[in-house]
Amino acid sequence: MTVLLAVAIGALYACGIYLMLRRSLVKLLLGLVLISHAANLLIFTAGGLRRGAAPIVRAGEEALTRPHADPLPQALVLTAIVISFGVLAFALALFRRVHQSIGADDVDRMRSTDT
Amino acid sequence: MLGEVLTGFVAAAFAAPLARRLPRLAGPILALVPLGILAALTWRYAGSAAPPRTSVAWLPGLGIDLAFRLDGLAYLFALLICGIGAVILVYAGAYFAGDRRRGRMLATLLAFMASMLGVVLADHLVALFVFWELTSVTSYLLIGFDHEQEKSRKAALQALLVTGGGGLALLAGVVLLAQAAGTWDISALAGQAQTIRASPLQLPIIVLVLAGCFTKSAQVPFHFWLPNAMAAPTPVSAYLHSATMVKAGVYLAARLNPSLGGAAAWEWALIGFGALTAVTAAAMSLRQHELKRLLAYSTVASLGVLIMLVGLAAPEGGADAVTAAKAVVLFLLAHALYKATLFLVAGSLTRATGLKDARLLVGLRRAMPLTFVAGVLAGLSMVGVPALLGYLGKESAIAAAWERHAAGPAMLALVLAAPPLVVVGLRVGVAPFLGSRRAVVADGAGTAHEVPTGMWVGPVALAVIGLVLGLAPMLLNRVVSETAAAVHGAPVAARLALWHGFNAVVLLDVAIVLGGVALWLWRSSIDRWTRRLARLAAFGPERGYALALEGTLAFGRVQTRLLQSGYLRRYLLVVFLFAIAVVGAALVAAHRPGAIGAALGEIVHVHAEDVLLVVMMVVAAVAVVHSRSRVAAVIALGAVGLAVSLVFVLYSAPDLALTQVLIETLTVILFVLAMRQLPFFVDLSSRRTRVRDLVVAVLGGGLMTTLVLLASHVQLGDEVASAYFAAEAVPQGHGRNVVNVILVDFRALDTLGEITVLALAAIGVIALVRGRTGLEARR
Amino acid sequence: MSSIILRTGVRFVTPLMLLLAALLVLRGHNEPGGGFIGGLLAAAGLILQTLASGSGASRRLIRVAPLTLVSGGLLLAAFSGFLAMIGCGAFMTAIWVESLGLGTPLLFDLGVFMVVVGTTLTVIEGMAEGNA
Amino acid sequence: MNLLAVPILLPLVFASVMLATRWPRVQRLLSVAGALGLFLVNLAILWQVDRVGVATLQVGGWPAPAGITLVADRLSAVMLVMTGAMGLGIAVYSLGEIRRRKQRFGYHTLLHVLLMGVCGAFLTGDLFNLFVWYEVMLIASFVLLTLGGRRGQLEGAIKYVTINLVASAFFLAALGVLYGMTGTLNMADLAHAVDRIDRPELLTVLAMMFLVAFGLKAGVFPLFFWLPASYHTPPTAITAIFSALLTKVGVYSMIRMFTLVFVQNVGWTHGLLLAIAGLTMVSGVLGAAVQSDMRRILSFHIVSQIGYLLMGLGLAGPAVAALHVPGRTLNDRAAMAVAALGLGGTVFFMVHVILAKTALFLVCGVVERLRRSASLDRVGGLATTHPVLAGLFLVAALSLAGIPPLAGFWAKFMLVRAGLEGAAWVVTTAALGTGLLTLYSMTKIWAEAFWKPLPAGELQRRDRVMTRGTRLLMYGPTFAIVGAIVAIGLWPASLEAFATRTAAQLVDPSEYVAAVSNHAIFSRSDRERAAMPADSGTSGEAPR
Repeated sequence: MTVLLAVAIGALYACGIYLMLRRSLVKLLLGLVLISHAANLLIFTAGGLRRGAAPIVRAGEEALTRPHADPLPQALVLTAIVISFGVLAFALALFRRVHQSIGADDVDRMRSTDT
Repeated sequence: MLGEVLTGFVAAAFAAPLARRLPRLAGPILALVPLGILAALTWRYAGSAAPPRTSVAWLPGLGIDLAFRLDGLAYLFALLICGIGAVILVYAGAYFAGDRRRGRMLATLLAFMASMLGVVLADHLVALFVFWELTSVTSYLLIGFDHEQEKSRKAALQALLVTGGGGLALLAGVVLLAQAAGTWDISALAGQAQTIRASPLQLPIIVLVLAGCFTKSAQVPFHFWLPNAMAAPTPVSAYLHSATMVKAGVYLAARLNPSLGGAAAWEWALIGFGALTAVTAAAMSLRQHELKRLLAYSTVASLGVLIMLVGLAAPEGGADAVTAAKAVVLFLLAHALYKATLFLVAGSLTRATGLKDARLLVGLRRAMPLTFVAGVLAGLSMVGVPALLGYLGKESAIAAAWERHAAGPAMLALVLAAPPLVVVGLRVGVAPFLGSRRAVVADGAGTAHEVPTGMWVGPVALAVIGLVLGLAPMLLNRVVSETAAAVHGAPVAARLALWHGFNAVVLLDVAIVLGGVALWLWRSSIDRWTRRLARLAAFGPERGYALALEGTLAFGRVQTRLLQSGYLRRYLLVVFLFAIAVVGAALVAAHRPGAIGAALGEIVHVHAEDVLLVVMMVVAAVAVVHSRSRVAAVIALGAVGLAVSLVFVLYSAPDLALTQVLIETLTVILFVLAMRQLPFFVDLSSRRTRVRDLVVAVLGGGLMTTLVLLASHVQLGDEVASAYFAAEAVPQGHGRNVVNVILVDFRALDTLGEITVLALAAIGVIALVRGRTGLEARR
Repeated sequence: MSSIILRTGVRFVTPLMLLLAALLVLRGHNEPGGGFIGGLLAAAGLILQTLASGSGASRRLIRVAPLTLVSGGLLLAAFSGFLAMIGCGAFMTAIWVESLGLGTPLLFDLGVFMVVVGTTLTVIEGMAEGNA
Repeated sequence: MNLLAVPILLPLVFASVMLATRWPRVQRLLSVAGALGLFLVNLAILWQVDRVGVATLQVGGWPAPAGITLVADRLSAVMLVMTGAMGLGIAVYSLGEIRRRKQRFGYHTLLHVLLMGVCGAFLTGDLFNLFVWYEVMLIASFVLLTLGGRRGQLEGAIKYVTINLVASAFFLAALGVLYGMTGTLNMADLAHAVDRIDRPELLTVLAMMFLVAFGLKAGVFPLFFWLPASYHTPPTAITAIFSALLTKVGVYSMIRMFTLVFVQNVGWTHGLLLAIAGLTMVSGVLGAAVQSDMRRILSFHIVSQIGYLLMGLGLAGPAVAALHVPGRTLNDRAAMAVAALGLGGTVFFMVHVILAKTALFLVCGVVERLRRSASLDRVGGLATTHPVLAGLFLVAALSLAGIPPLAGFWAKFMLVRAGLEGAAWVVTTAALGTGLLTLYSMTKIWAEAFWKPLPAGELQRRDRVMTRGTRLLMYGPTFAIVGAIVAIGLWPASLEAFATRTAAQLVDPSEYVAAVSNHAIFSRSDRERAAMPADSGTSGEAPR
């Protein structure tokens, strides 16, 4: 599965990068979401994959029985997912606001603040 | 001696309030400061046989002290700085009568004086550099004093950039010098001359140090800033450009002559640039008619002569070097005295008549008798009439060049440069006062009368000192021998006399004066002749300065337009390309044959549902890219998220899966809410752009895949942390869901930060939404 | 959107979801769940209510402004970490009352729950409001 | 008492209370009080760290590397103090500058959360926790940037947000792979773990990913686009605090990772750092030289100054690589001296540039307040009308240009000396040349805004009147910062000594690692005990 997931991660990155290079604000955001999916999967994969061994101690036991999935990457990914949700919500509000003030879904028209 | 230097800065702080309270007396009162400092220094100097030295630790960690040492060379310069400084302060006080900027002028002059004093007294390379830069900054403020004029601002900037650029070279130079010599103390450098010479850094040091000296002392090709700096008020020009700041370069060259002087590069750079400067500037002075510009070019020429003389005073040279060392001192002293006087006289003339053009000023001896006295004495001193100090200066310079080589470049340069300087002396110091008043063309001169006391007393005093020292040069014996010794790096005995007997030098001297007179008599035809040369100025170094500045700015503009284009996707493209380049290069370097193959070999252990999931994920991702309808794209995005959460389900992460599903739902809702009114996507980019972006995207994705594949096989295999979690979640965390225990206990700090992010996102959304409604309400 | 079917459906679904959310938070320390998941679920339920009955409906249901929920949750989470410092423990050291099976991490989780609910509601309501 | 959690907790509590408060007056009071408290606590931490040694706190009492470690070595501590000081200054200043309406929109809450994120980033010894603080900082800065919502702000924010999110994604991916390879996120633990990796070349790949992630945050060449595009758009107080802190966190993280973890292949990594440093200086200052708006000039200068900070880090490469091998002392005294000077110079420069930059932005804010514009075409004559302001500007500007005897000179002196002793001719030349161009663009502002008479078209527009209170609020912090610049310039010895001590701690991270290991289960015996579920919790070894 690692191999497959590695390919999937690469594909997600590629799609994300391609979308981010478009001129549309919406595509930019979609690209960002794809890239954050890719990053989450990357952490998950890099932490080691294991089937049917959720890191939940069985009732009455004192510790996880081996083998078990590494709980730490899961916690990290969970945190990362929630953070990117918060950031995404803000970004969406911002992008919509910009869209309303510019009237077009085109990043190329937002150049007034550079030199 | 720190006290003496600091006094000037402290006095500067009080200058402005003083000028407000006692406007008339501020100049004379503040003039007491340099005189007091001078008295204190003289007391120290006269009181000890060996040069007194004081040192205060400043930055002990880097070996930097505020060390000062008062030897002959330092004392001579201190004498000029304080003595002429006092005169200038009195003069400036009167010059700015009724001007509310008087306080600022006096304060800046005092700060400049103190900085200059610091330069010549410092016995630590860094301390010297600190004061050196301070002179640049204070002179920037002084040159740009009339800052409402664009000309002044430009001249100030030019001076600052040229001397500042040299200053940076000097900084590198002194650091390398200290590194090569193993000491920061200037007085200890001479003892390390051999070590320095053996160092591979010697040539860079010489180049860098001389870059500092030459820019500061306005040597060709850096000379142009000095004439332009004449935009400053007269007291400033008189002080900065005759006696002090421009001499700082000469001072430093002289100071380091014993330690760097043995090298041929040093010697020939000094002689060559000095000679070139002297001749060029002297020739250019012939073209000038404005009083201050005449003086400016002659100053540049004299600085050239001084630099050349330092070059002749090689530390291991013979008698000719000794003569040159003495000539440095005498010429320096004489030049400072007569040039400062002439500048002040020029300022008085302009103040009295409103005229700047030397051709229009005639017959003022009755109207301005005291200025006349000062002018004539100083002018004739510059011409080199015996019994004035200027004669001794010029005579000794000729002697030094003659002794070195009767037909050498130094001699040649002197012979060529001296006659035009005679002309300048006559035109500024003598000509305006002679002739009949009937010849006065302009009205201003008709009603001219003597300037106020404060403006004549100083010039007269300086001119008289020149006369006294010219008549009784033996007064200078001690200071000349000690100063020359410092320049030469070996003891020098000076026995000065009014008349050294009739010899070839005297003959040359006479010839030079006659040549000067001839130049003056035929000035109209020479003027016509040199006009043609003036066209060459278009190709001069000032043009180079302008080109360098404009070129840099043009390059900056192009670079900025290229980089900071405003197109976000270009920024992202550069970011991705840079990342791909550096990460890719490292990955290629890390590549081992077979590694990827081995990683790929694992593909046999794959479940069918895995394949299905991954295919779903990739197809959905491609659909997001490909879709023309926004809603479809968002739904496809949701499908990607769903596939991801299924991966979490399959691979033992129930919490993650739940979170992902919920978040994905909310994300889709958010997208739908945000994009309700938006139309379909349009293809905005050309085909070429899309292909290019596709290549970048595939490269980026491929890189990440490779990285994951390679990294998945490099594992230390002892996850201490995760083992700890597995073991301690129940006993100490009181929870069986290890992931949740990590989130709320083991690593609760992460979660704390995370909910802070959420809270701020909420605030941000509200601010954006409400802010808009507020805006619309106002409309 | 505010069809009768949806409104009636939501009347049953939302309380169910809130109940489930509460369960997930309470059991989250031992079974899958926890403040995040519970919070998201609760928020989803409340949003359904909003979609069905217009904005303000969920406000009436929970009776506090979402932003107050957010700042309250933050303070609660910070407070649960701060408790240990009173007893000279390190910041965020858990304190457990073993007999009840309660401890500051649960308080922390409750804070997380509040922030998540508050934020999600604020964001969604804000976006909906911006469209109106 | 262990204060390390306070710089995180205190702003959080103040922020949430301010969020819940309805009365603006109370918010303003709380904002200044909170910033003052933070500053004092951070000072106390610095005092303790410098006297006693590296301080650590295991959050929740869990041993490292399981729990999150907060560590303060001298570098962290000095960054904390600068954060506290600038936070306090800006909190006061913004009472005068920021419009009341924005203050109601949570401005003070956001400011404090920003400070919290920055403090957290400086304190944490855990890589993922660092990521979280980055996000906290980031979202706070997003909202601050868009507060008020003028079109320019929004356009700038699009670029700022997008590129920074890309940086976060890089960071996340890099730390994910690093965790996969080493099984730890604790930086001190990583310092050991990386030595045991059997394929160190892969670490260089990761180092490059971190370089991109942190480089984006720090605004280095060629990743700095978001900065000049957005920094000049929000109110000046916000730009000032951004310029003081945000990019510096990126630099701080680079220093941390490239002295502690990524020191296997310094020829590559630190060589690249040096090249980037030179290019960053030059391209930043060239950008600044051609601008004609005060705030744009200053924004480009932020980029340029980042180059100097990286220069010291790059120069220290050989020494940190040699000392990384445990138990070995460095024989190469020259490399050691270069590293001490370089990293010491970086620390000194950090303090200097934060002060100088903030002061310049604060002056710029006053100018904008007076003339409603920071464009050099529309201002002028301030030297005559506002000599005090002119003086404040001049000192800060000259310090930035490295003119002695101001703070900036000593910083530059140390770096240039390190460069020359390390025979890094190219980057040293770039550093010196950049100094000259910095001087040029500073005198440009000076000549245009202060010396030049007011443009004819602007004559009829009168200066806006500042009330006495506003003047006090805006000038007060500016005076204090400029005073610090002068004081450091005249008495540089103690800061230099501190910077050198800091450098020593960075070059040889054993003290840092040891301090964390005190509360850790790094060693094999501890690790085995941790793996055994039965008795490890009750043994006295772990700190709980």
